[in-house]
Amino acid sequence: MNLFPSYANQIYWVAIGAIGLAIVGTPTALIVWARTPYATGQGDPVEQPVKFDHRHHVRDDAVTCEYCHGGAMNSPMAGIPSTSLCMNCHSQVWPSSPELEPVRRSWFEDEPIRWTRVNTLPDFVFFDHSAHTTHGVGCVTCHGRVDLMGQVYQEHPLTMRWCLDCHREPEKYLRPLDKVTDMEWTPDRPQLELGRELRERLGVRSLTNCTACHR
Amino acid sequence: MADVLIAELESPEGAVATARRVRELGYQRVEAYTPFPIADLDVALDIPRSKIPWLALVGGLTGCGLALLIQWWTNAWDYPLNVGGRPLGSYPAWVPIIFETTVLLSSFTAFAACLLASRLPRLVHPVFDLPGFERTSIDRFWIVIGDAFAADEDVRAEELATLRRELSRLGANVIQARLGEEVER
Amino acid sequence: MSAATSTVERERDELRADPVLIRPGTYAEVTDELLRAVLRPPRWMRPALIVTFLGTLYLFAAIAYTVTTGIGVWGNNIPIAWAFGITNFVWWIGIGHAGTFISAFLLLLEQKWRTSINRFAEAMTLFAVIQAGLFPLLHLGRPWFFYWLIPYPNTMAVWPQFRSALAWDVAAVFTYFTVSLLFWYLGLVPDLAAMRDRAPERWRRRLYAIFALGWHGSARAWQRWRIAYGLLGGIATPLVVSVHSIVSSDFAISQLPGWHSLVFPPYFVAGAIYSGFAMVVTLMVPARRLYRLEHVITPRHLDAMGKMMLVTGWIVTYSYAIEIWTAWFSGEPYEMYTYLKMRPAGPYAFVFWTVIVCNCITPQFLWSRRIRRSPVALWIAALFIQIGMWAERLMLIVTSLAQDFLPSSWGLYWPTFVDWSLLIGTIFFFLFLFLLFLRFVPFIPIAEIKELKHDLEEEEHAHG
Amino acid sequence: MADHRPSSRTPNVASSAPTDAGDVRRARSEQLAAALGALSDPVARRDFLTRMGAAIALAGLGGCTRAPREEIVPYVHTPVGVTPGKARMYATASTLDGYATGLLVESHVGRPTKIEGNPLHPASLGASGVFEQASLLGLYEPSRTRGIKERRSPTSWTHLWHVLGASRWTKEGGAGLWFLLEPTSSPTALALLDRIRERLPRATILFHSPTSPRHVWEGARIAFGRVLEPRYSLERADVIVSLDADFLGSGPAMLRLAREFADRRDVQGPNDTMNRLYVVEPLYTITGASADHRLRVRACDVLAVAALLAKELGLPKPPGAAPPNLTEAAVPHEKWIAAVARDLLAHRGRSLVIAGDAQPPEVHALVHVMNAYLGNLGVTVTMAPSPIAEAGEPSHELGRLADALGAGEVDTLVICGTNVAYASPTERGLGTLLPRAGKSVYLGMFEDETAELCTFTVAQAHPLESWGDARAFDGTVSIIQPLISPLFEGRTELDLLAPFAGRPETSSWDLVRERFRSDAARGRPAPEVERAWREALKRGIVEDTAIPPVTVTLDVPAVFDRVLGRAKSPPPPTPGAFELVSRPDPRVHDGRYANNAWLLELPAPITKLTWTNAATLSPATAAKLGVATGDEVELRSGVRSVRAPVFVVRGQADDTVGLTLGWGRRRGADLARGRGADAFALLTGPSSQSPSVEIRKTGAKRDLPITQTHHELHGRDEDILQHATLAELRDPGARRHHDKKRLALYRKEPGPSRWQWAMAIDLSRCTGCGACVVACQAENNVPTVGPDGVYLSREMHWLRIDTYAVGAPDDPQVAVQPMLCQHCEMAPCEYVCPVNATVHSHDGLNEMVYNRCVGTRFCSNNCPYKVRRFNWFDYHEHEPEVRSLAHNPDVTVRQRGVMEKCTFCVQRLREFEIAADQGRAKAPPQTACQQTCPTRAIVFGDIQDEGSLVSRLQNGDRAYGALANLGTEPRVRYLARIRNPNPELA
Repeated sequence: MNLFPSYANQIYWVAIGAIGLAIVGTPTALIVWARTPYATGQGDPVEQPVKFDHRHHVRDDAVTCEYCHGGAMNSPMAGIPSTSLCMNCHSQVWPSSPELEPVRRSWFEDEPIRWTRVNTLPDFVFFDHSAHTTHGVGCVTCHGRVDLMGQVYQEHPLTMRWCLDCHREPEKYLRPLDKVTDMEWTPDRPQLELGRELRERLGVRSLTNCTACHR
Repeated sequence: MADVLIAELESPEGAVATARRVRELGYQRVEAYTPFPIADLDVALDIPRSKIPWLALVGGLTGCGLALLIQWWTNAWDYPLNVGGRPLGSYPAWVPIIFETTVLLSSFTAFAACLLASRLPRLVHPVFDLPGFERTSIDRFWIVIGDAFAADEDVRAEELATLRRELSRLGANVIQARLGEEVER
Repeated sequence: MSAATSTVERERDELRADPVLIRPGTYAEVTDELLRAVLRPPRWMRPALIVTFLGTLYLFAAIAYTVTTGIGVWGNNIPIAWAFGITNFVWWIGIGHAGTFISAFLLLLEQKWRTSINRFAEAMTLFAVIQAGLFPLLHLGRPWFFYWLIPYPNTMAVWPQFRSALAWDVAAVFTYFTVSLLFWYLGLVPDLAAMRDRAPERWRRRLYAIFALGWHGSARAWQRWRIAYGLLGGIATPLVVSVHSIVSSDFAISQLPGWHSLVFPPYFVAGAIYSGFAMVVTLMVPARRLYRLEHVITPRHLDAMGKMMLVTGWIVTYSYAIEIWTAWFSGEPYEMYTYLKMRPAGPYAFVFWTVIVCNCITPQFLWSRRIRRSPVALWIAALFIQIGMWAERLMLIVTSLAQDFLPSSWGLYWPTFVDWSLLIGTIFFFLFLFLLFLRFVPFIPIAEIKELKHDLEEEEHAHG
Repeated sequence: MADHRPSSRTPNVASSAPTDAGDVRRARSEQLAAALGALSDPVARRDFLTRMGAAIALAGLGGCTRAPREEIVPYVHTPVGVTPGKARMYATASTLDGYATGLLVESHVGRPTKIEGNPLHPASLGASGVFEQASLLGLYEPSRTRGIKERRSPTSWTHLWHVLGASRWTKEGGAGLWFLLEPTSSPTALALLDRIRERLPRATILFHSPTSPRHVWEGARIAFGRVLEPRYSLERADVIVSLDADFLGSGPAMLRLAREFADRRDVQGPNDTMNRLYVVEPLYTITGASADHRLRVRACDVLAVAALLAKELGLPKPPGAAPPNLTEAAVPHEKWIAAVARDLLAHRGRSLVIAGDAQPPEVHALVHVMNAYLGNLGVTVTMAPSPIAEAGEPSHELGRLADALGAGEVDTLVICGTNVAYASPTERGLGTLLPRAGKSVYLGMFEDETAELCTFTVAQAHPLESWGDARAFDGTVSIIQPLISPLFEGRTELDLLAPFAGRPETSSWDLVRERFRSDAARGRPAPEVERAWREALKRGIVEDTAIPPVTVTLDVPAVFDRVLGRAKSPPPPTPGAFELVSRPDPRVHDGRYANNAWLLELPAPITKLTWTNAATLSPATAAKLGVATGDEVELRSGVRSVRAPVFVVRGQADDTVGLTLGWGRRRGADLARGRGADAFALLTGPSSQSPSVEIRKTGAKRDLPITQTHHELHGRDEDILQHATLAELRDPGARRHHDKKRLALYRKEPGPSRWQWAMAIDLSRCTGCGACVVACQAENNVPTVGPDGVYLSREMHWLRIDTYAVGAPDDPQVAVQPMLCQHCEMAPCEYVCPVNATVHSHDGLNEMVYNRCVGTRFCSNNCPYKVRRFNWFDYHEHEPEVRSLAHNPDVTVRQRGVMEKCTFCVQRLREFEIAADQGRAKAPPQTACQQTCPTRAIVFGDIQDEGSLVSRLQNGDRAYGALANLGTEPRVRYLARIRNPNPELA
């Protein structure tokens, strides 16, 4: 006497298959998920207290990166401009624009503007901007086309695997030192050829040892 | 649907003798169902030796290669790190995992092959519908003859009678039954 | 008369005088008797399950406390960074060795007495390995990252480091558990089919049908089963040896005096089998009595187990002796300090002497046939050996770490309440799983017993 | 991945919220209030999130958590010179008992994070001690008192002055107004005090510190007729005799003396010479541990030893026969003393006898005579006026205040910085007398024993929050400049004194500048003075302000008179009594640092005891009393008694019990409250005699948090701590081959790198002071674990000082060895890590990757040096936010469950590398331990550069690798400890 109807076999196989799939599939799904832009926080424009538009400042007004983020060239931190720096221009330009109200309030009330960090690294990662910018790594290489972003978002995954991609073969991304802040630069000859030459000339080391970043 | 003739016996010796006799009588589609394994039935029924050992060997070799490859690729190639001044290719240190993976995959292959070759796992099987089949896992020994019913009516009747006689002589309780679609090889 | 015949004859005579199966009935009777434990569980089963379940809950409470607060709740420190956790791990996994050893190794040697106890021992293996597996996880500082020991393509592009014996452990324990499970389950399938066919209620038949995988016992299926089972047994035998060898590497690959020793793999394997047999006896003696299975698990079984314990006990004793001798012979001052001073006369000398008494003195009583055949005496000896083997692991781990190279870093370890809770909790969890097994699964292999009965009768006929 | 937890960088102002923190002159109380406000948040929000995170990760969902959004808070106005992300160094100074030590303080966007010595400062020479290193943590101590309080409830500065202004002394020329200050050398404070004396001539100004060198001053007065302080030039001394002087471990010039001493211990080859040190002392100090010969005698017998030494030296006999009991106690040691005398005589003009601060003035006077006789005066020792105001004057005695309080003559008492209710002999009774003052104002950092008894408590600013000035031991003036606005609304001593001097509106900054101008301006134009001011701030010292030594005339008869006078009236021996020797504690001094966790957890140099003091006894005395280490005893002196745990110290004098000052605090030191025993309770008033105490076993036991319990080397000297005598070093036959050729399975392959970092530690130089331990803790965010943690052997120090006893079991020599990660090239820890969390870098570092560590602890088990530390709990979990401001933002704050260890200060190395790559590297990098080491025992550098000091040392004759026979190939190598024993005493 069969204990089950004849279609039970199919259900049984499906169930066994499902268990097998779950065992294999769950970790696979998680591995894949960790690489999705959602998990890494890519491409998600971040709301800021001031509607600051990089497109306008960089493209229309041709303000260079270092004007506001001066630390990028000589310090571990690129830095966020102080209110006084904003007011250098905006005490004359658009002095009464409602968009700039938070800046003026900060200026007059001596209260800092609280921006939201876009490109976040974990606290155990020590990234030195100047070490990169003085060795031919362009702003755009990590930050993307900020000059085309209305609201800034994280362009790259910023995972260790992504960092290692360049740390293992820096020549794939190097550019001449005078083009570091250039958002639109493209190599005029094969990148690898240029990169190798720059690597030699700038003494760029391929650092993949742990304490290069984790201290 | 097919008619089968079942010889039900109470001892393994009887089952072996019966099986041998049925095969002597020229029946091809003969299967035995027993509560425990009886090695002599393999001979009596001319069951070829299973290829599971070979499959397990292949599984084991796969595990061996895979473990070696993974360890070499991850530790010596993809992210070479100076670990305690040891060589990147620390092959002796990889032996344990190579061995374990070999064992794991060969065991798994053997287990899976054992089930799949018998068309298991399953819930429903036509033989379960045969009357009294549930006792074959307890204390009854069945010899099931699938080609006892020849297409020709006359031949069939004659042969059946001979067969029944033979089976009875061997001490079998003979049952005639209908087996569902899915027939054991 | 040739020598071969005489051996066979002697064996047969011996079997007759000292049977592995006493007065078996018909196949149906054997089946029903062995199924009775499952179909009509004894009355003590429910309270026993409740008690052990509560103990299991207690274990999980201790685990939750450890994981949320940090393993600082254990007594571990620097220098003694491993203590109870790893001791328990090695102890449990050692216990887990007897099952597969009995099933696989004795299967290969065609030892008839193995049949009655192999299922039992295998289940014990599985549950012991589960307990063992808890500890490597728990003892991690950050157990939530346990999966970093597994090679998977992560976003960090970092891999495990395979020179470490801990990475080997992952493979060894996982493989051992999986293979033991497959081996146990494959053996169980025909009996589950018997359950399916014999259970009175339909729901129960259906339930067992699901787990019996549609087993129908055709001659071809039996052949594959036999081959696969034998194959798994053949594979599992070196596996047993490898697993505890690898576990011993957790210590042997280090350079710590007291750990850094080439004798560790065989010594650990022998110790594992020793404690495993002791655990089988510990569980078997009461079960045999409670389920009235004296005719299936006969004095001959007890006798064989006792002999195994005596042999492995001697191997272990020899290992202790050779370790100490090697330390002395090497002239290596650190080794000599650990073996000749620290262990027998240091702050943990009581552990060392517990080990000597339990592991070296106790088995000597098993020279006596009367003691080997007395369930109570054997049971007590087994308990002593269990304690001794646990203490041995504690001795190896803690006394070696407590005083190593620099006297400035020497320290002492004392277990905390949580340490004890985890040890006791796993014993409850183990018993709980074991009782579940007794409750729901035929714990004596029915098909194999019937096969054994047949073999025995056949032999009887042939020579009778 | 799922590892986002607060670290050094999130909660603080450095990177994420650098508002106006950079501008040190701006008030920043709102911001701090926010930081402090978080302290009271009862919901352990972060804790909860961490645990939730753990639970989620445990469920295998580690990859599913996204990084939380963080804030970036930029400045409104960027202060000049501040670059976020870059540290700046400022020169300042700290004081102890009035003497200054010059410091350089590292600041990250306005937040002091690390203290170093100032190489230009005479008392520092670039080094710093444990107190200087740990004072950083004191700045961020959350239990500091805040603002101004009247009887514990907040009040205002205005109210305080309103109350004070209504006092009757305002009209009576200061009658009834008493000041009790810490001894000070501050020119500005002195100017203010002069002004106060002018305005209020009847006010009384007293100074108090229990550890002032009063006997030194008095001894000089006896010998020379005036108060002077000796200044030693150890670099010129071939033979040094210390009579109970712990000159390497305490005193205002200790860092300098340690350097000078060590420079003469440094023998690289057989032809080098070294000095020889004899130490006579009751307790075991680090000076005793550095001695070539050490004589243990009771403190009260040191006078006898000195007298006998004088006699053996052949000093002209004093008039009249010496009473036999003068040298009686030293007679058993006559042979030893005679040998010392001969050695001294053989080194006339190149030797030195030093008397300890605690020894009676007569010993000091006698020592002056001996030094003069040996021709050392003016060569190895010079005499100079003390930089301390009114040194040796009666204003440094408390008696008058006690009397006046008793008589009810004190209307207003102003106490500045000295916790007199605790830190004075209880017999003085100030603890009960203070409330008799009409009103009292206490300027202090904590709500301590004194604050409890005073009407007003004014929060005192930490030196890093203060403007001020101070003189070093040699008189050199340093300007104390603040690095941060007062975190707790603290005020300086100058702030409190200024209104009394009629300058209520003048800030301490103005006062210091004013004083500087008036001093430096003599005949110089204003811009030049301004330049000098800038220079003084920049360099940390004011040039040419040292007080020159004076020529002295010795009054030998007066000395002999006093010595004989003392001998004539010996204290009546009490049967069954023991001599109590109470010295400032090497960790909490007189109790003022009792709230500093780094110091509390710093193992005491010889005993390795943490978080408490103990009654130390010699083995023979302990046996006589039937006690052992851990037994509790009651020490009784007259009616007062304290209970303390016993600690048996081999090498201590018999019949002496040691109990350091500063423990048993009752209020104001939450961390140390009730820990240890208060030695002040047993001290007797002004007497220079050690009090005698009775000892009784109570039967109770105490668990002592000790970091090292075994001090024997078990014959492992060759492997662990190599030591030899100078003679052995010079004898080529006896010289051992330290490194035998070893068989190795693997070939060393140092990675390609511009640098290969390595360290050499000279055991001949190391004194075991422990400054490196605290420096490491400060630099690397090393947590403290508390007494229970230490008791469980869970201390976190990356660098520890191992102490071994060598020689006679009852009177051993102590040898010390700094032990840290040896950065083995064949590191045993690395190959056992299953997750690659500890690996080797191309430049030779044993890297520890916290964020990869899962915490198997196998590495620690396989580390033969046991230098790895494990985060058994989340040690930063309950850390107050203000405390976390002390974190070094360049170092990860470790999560629970991960291993950590010495990194060779990799953050400094990487910073240097980046700078070198950009062509702007300055000096080669230094590790924190190296930088602070007073004796330069630790040398770090590039071993690939054959000319570097570390290369030369590592390849020298004395170099060896600890446990190198294990094949670990350590990158740290030790230089064998060399002693220079007197062959006559060998």
